[in-house]
Amino acid sequence: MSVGVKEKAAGWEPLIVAFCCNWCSYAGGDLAGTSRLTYPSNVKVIRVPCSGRMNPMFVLRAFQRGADGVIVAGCHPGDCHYSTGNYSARRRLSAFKRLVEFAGFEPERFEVRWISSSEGDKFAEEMTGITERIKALGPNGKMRDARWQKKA
Amino acid sequence: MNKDNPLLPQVATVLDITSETPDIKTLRVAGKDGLPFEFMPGQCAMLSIPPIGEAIFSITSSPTCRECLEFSIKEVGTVSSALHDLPPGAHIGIRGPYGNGFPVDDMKGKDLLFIGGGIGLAPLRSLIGYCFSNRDQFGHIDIVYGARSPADLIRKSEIKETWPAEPDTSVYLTVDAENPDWKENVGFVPAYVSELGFKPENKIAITCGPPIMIKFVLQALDKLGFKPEQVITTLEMRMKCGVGKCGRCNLGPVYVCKDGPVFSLAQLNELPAEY
Amino acid sequence: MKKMIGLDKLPALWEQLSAEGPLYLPIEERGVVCFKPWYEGAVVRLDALNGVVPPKDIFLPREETYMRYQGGSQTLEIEAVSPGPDDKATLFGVHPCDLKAVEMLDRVYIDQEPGDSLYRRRRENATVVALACSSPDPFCFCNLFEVDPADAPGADIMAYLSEQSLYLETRTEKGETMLAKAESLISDAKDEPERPREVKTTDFGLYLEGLSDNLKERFDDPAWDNLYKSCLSCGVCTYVCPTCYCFDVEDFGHEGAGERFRCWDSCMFGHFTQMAGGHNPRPDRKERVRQRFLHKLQYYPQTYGEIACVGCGRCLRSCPVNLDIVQAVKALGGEAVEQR
Amino acid sequence: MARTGVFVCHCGTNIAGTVDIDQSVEASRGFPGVVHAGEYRYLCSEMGQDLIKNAIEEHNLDRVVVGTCSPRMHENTFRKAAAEAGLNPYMLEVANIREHCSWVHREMDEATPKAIALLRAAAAKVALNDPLDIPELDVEKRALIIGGGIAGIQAALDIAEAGYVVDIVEREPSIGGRMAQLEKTFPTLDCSACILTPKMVEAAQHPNVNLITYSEIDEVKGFVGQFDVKIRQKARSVDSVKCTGCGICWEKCPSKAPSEFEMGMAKRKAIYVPFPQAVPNVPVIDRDNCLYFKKGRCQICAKECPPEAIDFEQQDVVIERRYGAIIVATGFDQLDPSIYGEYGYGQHPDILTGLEFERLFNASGPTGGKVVRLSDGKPPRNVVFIQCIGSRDKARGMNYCSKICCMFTAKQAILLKEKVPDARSYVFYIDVRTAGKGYEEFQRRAAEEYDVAYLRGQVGKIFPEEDHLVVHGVDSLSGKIVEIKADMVVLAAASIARCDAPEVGRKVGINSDSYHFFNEAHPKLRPVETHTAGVFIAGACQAPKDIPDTVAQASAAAVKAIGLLSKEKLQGEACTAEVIQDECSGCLNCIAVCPYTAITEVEIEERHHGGTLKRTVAQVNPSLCQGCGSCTATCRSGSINLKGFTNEQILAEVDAICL
Amino acid sequence: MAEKSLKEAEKIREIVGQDLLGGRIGLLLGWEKGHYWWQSRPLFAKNEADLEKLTWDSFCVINLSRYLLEELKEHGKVGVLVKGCDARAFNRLLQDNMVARDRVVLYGLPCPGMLDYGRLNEEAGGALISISESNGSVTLKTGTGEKSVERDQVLMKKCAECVYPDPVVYDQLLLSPQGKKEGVERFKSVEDLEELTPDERFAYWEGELSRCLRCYACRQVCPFCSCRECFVEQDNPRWQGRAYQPGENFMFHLVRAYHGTGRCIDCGECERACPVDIPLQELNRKLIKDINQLYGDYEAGVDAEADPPLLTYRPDDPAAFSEK
Repeated sequence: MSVGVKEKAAGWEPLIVAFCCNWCSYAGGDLAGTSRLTYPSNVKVIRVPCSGRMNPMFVLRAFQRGADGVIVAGCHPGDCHYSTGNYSARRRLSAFKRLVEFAGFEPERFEVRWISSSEGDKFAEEMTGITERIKALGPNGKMRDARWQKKA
Repeated sequence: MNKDNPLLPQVATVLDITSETPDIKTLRVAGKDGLPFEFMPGQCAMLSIPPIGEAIFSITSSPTCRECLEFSIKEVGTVSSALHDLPPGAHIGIRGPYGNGFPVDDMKGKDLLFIGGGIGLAPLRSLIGYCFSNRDQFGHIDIVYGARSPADLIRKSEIKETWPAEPDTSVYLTVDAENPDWKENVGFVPAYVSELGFKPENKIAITCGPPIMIKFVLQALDKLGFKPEQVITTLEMRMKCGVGKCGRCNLGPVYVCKDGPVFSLAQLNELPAEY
Repeated sequence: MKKMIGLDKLPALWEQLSAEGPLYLPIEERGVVCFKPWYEGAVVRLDALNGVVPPKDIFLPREETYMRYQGGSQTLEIEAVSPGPDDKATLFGVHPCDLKAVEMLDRVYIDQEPGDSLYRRRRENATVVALACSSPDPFCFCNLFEVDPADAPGADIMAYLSEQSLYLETRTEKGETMLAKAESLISDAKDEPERPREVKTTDFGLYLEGLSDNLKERFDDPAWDNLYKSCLSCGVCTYVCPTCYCFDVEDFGHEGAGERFRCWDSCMFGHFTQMAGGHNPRPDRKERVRQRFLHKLQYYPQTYGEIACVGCGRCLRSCPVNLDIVQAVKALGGEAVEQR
Repeated sequence: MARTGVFVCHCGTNIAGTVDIDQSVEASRGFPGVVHAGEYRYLCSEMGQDLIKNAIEEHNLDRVVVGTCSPRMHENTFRKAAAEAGLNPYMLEVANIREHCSWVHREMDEATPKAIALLRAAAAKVALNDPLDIPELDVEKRALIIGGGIAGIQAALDIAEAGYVVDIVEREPSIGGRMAQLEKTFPTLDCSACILTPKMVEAAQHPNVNLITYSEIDEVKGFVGQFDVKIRQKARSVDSVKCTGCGICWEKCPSKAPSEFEMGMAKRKAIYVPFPQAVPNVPVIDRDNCLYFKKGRCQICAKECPPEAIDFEQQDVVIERRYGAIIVATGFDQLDPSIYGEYGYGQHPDILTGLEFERLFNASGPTGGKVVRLSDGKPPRNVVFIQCIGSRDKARGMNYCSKICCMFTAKQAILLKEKVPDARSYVFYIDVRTAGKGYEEFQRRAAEEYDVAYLRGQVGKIFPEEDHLVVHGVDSLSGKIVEIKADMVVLAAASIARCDAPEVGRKVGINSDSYHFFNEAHPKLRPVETHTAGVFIAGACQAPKDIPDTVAQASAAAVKAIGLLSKEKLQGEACTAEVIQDECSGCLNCIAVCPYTAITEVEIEERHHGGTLKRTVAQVNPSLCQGCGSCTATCRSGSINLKGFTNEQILAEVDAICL
Repeated sequence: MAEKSLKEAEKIREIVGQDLLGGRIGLLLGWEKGHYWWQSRPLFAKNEADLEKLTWDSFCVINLSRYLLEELKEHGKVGVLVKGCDARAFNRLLQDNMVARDRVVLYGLPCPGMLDYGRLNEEAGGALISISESNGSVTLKTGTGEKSVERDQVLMKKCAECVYPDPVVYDQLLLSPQGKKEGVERFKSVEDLEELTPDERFAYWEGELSRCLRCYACRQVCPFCSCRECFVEQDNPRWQGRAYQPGENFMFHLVRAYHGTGRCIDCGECERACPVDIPLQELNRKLIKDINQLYGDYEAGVDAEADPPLLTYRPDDPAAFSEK
């Protein structure tokens, strides 16, 4: 049974994968850094050019490989560097988020946020927020492939 | 072959890798103690790089070469290109030998005509090497080998220097198109075979190469009077298990990995032409 | 020696048998009956006809890891994984057609060199309880393949179901051993078990004599041009077929560690024969449909002397477009009227 | 197998303070494909770059990972260094272990494992990197300016002076735009025509400027340096070459229609020039109102035209031309205040908008420059100005300030006093905003010297009573209800985006804010650029602004365009999308989501059962593609991939991060 | 068999026969009987003899439009019999640029809904020999007698939940329309699942998907799955592993469903084709329901001109996540 991997007691730390668009959210993350704001190191960022680049399969792959939470961050609607990429992303990821929730993922497991390059504070807040929510939720066993992190 | 589970590879080491052509490299592979296993010319082995996967390759070296196996591999898919990229000393998985190999006993005392094209020389070379090592068991040896261009010929020093120097051996090289650096024949392999006009008497022709070449070589040999029993070729199909079970290389009642890959034209004529 | 057990005691029997190892039973989940390891509260359907999926996966699992590796390209280590002698499974309630199909797989996986140790171990370790079949459905045509729905010669125990009891007839030592473990639940059969007699299935008007030989001439028969048309290229027929046994090999993992497994594959998929360089000897549905049917009707018989079909009817029930082996045989001259 | 080198930067203590460098280097040595790992205090320094370059040579590296600050900081620096060592610059990935790691985490045992994970992901990605080429693009040395108002004219003259040919496309028959409608300009009270007309003439006469009036943009394709534009030149029905602008035709024309230029307050003829100083001084026939076009008879203009310039058969002409740069200067509209019922606009002739009122001062305006009531022709004694009609109105979703109203109201109040000395002006305002050189002084003068009463408050209702208008308002400072008997009411209607701005934006490929004003690329640092390379914006199409700001922005846009046109070649985007045609099924969904129309369909031939079949697949124009990757996410089969951010690379990063 | 459907079949044969034999179409896609009366299979009719086999009854459930993908490679012009769902499937293929409208002749067959042999059997309660139909009811003949049931009770699930029984696109309508069905509660089971807790829902899906054989019948039968190479089969990148792990099961099924966002025509063929009865329609319908709710009503396949919701946007679109 893959549900309910209970590692929580043994000093479990969640793994959060954050896909950030290069122009806004990744830069927002940079600003969080330059402003020396802190957020949990559980969050690890993968840079994508645009939230419109996000193929939902990347999210599912992260869950398969052991991510406890996934967040996609992009420019605010209207501010997309590529003008409409995040509009497409909003529809795609909304449909996809509902779908993964329907499949049994808790809504907290997969999130999308708009974070601009000037919102370093928001970046830090959101990353802290998702980490805390995932910590409260516990480890994700859903879709997790037990074979990935198994040492031979 | 692993006695208990024939699917299980052993670890082998890639001794070195040499570039033959822009897309063909030769890997020399050794097990813990020299040869990973005994084999006959024409047999194949499964090479694997976890987690990329496995693929089957014909053994290029002669069984008389005792220190390692050689594989001349053309880059066509994920496994072959990963093999190309390996550094010397890399570990890979190897299992085998698979397949029937060439009917060496039936060839004894006969003249042999090898007809190869491009990477198709790989399995032939194993047998050619075997014949040279047991030279007295075979008659005259003719080798016709061709490729698209001089750069696409593999084993350049052997085909140009070593083999022609062997006793009672003729080597004929050809390339598809004129090339300023090329002094030998220009033309397709089948046409060259016809032109050279080999006599079928007491001769066995062994051919391997791209499907289109084989098709015309078979026609050429037929015209020259070779009977289907005198013509031997090897088939290439997708294979996963190597032991006649997984189903990919099933051709009529045979499994190419186990019952082939070497077939006489007579045998081939009995099989569905789905290769 | 014939034994019997009251149907009310079956749950207790399941519990006991499953203590020894996985006990595969026809279990219904959400309306679908499949062989599954018994668990507390499982709905066991001995009365059901063949489940959707044949029990071949007990010996040739859908997915089976046989190797683990670790270390990168500089330090590769390989370790074999295989079922141990303690992996003793019990297959309970398999119908004669399915058991005959398993025997057909035995020839490929055990008899034919080199044998497959993974399969062989599972098979040798397993105890098979066959269950007589009394009410075939319109798609059952096992009679045509000399299957007696009421008797499975290869079983360790042959079982018959009556209204109140399950009769058990041990055939092998393995069968004896198994029953011995459940002695307290089982009693000697006082009366002769009501062995179903003369269970007749349809034959769809097929006549198979000489078919395999005749097919040698029909590789290029125009009948193939019509037959394949409706095929969707899905793998239903192969996966529900008890005599299909193709598999794929794949690695999972990363450079540091991982495993290699084999899993079911289907000759109906375009990728099945696709070579790395792009060439595909069976590129279209026509070649693949032909391959599958000829394998059943010509190639397998050429090697093993018998058509690789047991008339279980699964492909007739499950094919989404109703393209099945009966239709193929009819199209290829296997119809009784044509031959007699 | 990749031969990757990993280099970890200390960045002084910026990274080394929280990330254990030695441990990171050691861990990197174990990553797949890594054959060398090193570290340095400041990798971005010359010494640091040399270290990388030397290692590339010494260890025969074919790809590089740099663990350092954000790639947005120094990715280019390191790419250049890699290129100098003979690598393709794209065979390098940056692991952001400063901004995304050492600076946001405090503890070393927290930051170090994360740094290692980020390095591992970068190594996994770089192993799949392919060398990429930066495409070089030609630049057409010609600029297009959309809109012939003061912004367009200024930008055109600047570009023309720099030596490049520039076309102005103007929708109206004449250039001049809004500024031509103005009487005087604040805060200097120069005559608007006196300063604009010379510019218009200069534009018309400049050898590098082409005026394409009475024309609109049909289509813009292409990309920076090579925009292919279709311009629809509407049929003027007058041969511009033959016409001398003598004016006989519009004198004789029997048919009249409301003048757009006069805001409908006066009539013009069916053949007309919008205003006397029009450039070009060539009339157009308004075919909707021309008797010949309506009824098939008349043709008086043609009969009277000395040079026989009238051409009833003239058709719209589509000019196709290539441009290197585009400046959008389409200006603004004035809100129609009739949407606010309480002000009674449209119900009474003496309730006017600011722009309408402006025309009353103009000698060629509807009243010949006399400020009189349109209802009875009497000069107004009491005039009430109401500010912020549609501006700063959160309730109606118009949050912004129109910026110019406070000033033009003060100007008009002053002008009124000069024309009608006994007039009294009342201004209802929310705030008076006079930021600008000389603006505050100007407004003060209005209040103090021209007897303008400023009432802070709002007007609730305006209704006619006898021969005047009663204005009901609240003075919010005193809290008293104010009632003014007004002879005229002037509404400072908001400046709004042109109604067709969204359409123009779509055609040109630039986006707008929620009010349809075009978006600049960065509100502070790139105020005249847009997100579409090679397209610039100037003037009130970006946001309401006054003339000096408009002219300044126009010159700025011109400089950007000149900078672009002065380049021999442009560097394109290397990370572009690419179709795997073998796999592409030709559903063309990618075309629908591409923001740059970079994808087109193409027919290919394919072997099928010995014959050939034609089928459609997608194709990316790498010059147009900007590399957003939206197409890749819409392609279900992954048949379109984004170089530099391929599916394989992103999956490899995910896998590596999750180890 | 009902006399009505025999008459209808006769009429269909006559009309399509004129086109086929007159050379207007090179091939007609229709249905013929299978081994038993409750089975039909696709018919690829090229000549008069083939046409003789053409059938139209309450068991012509198989969606034929997908066969166009292959058949148009062989024939210049192909005729297809289309029920409501087949016609929507055709529109789907048209929108995906998979078929040329001018090379297909669509013969519209307003569909009364197809009958489910399993349900018929259940209702019969014994060995079902034959059925007859009249006026919305079905008479079941068994060895022991006869029984009448409402037609609605024995419809295929996908037909009972069908909203558009009439073809939405056709060249010729061969029968009289049934009319759009109102009040079909096709989202009921989705809503029921939405009521569960995430863990319950996951357990539900894990159980259902554990039966998946990866036979890909759902994909192969689906009019929205027209990729030349499905992500499942790709080696580079390997999106999907071949293993029967729960995660891999979810990967396939969630992505399959997601790829149908705004594209699934709700024909239910996937679920019908599934040999192990995985309720795939619930996944598809969840997306239909949510897309409609978020981005306005859209019924894929009904109007080939309407923009599929994932291929367009509005700046003021709502989101299923916080946009603050």
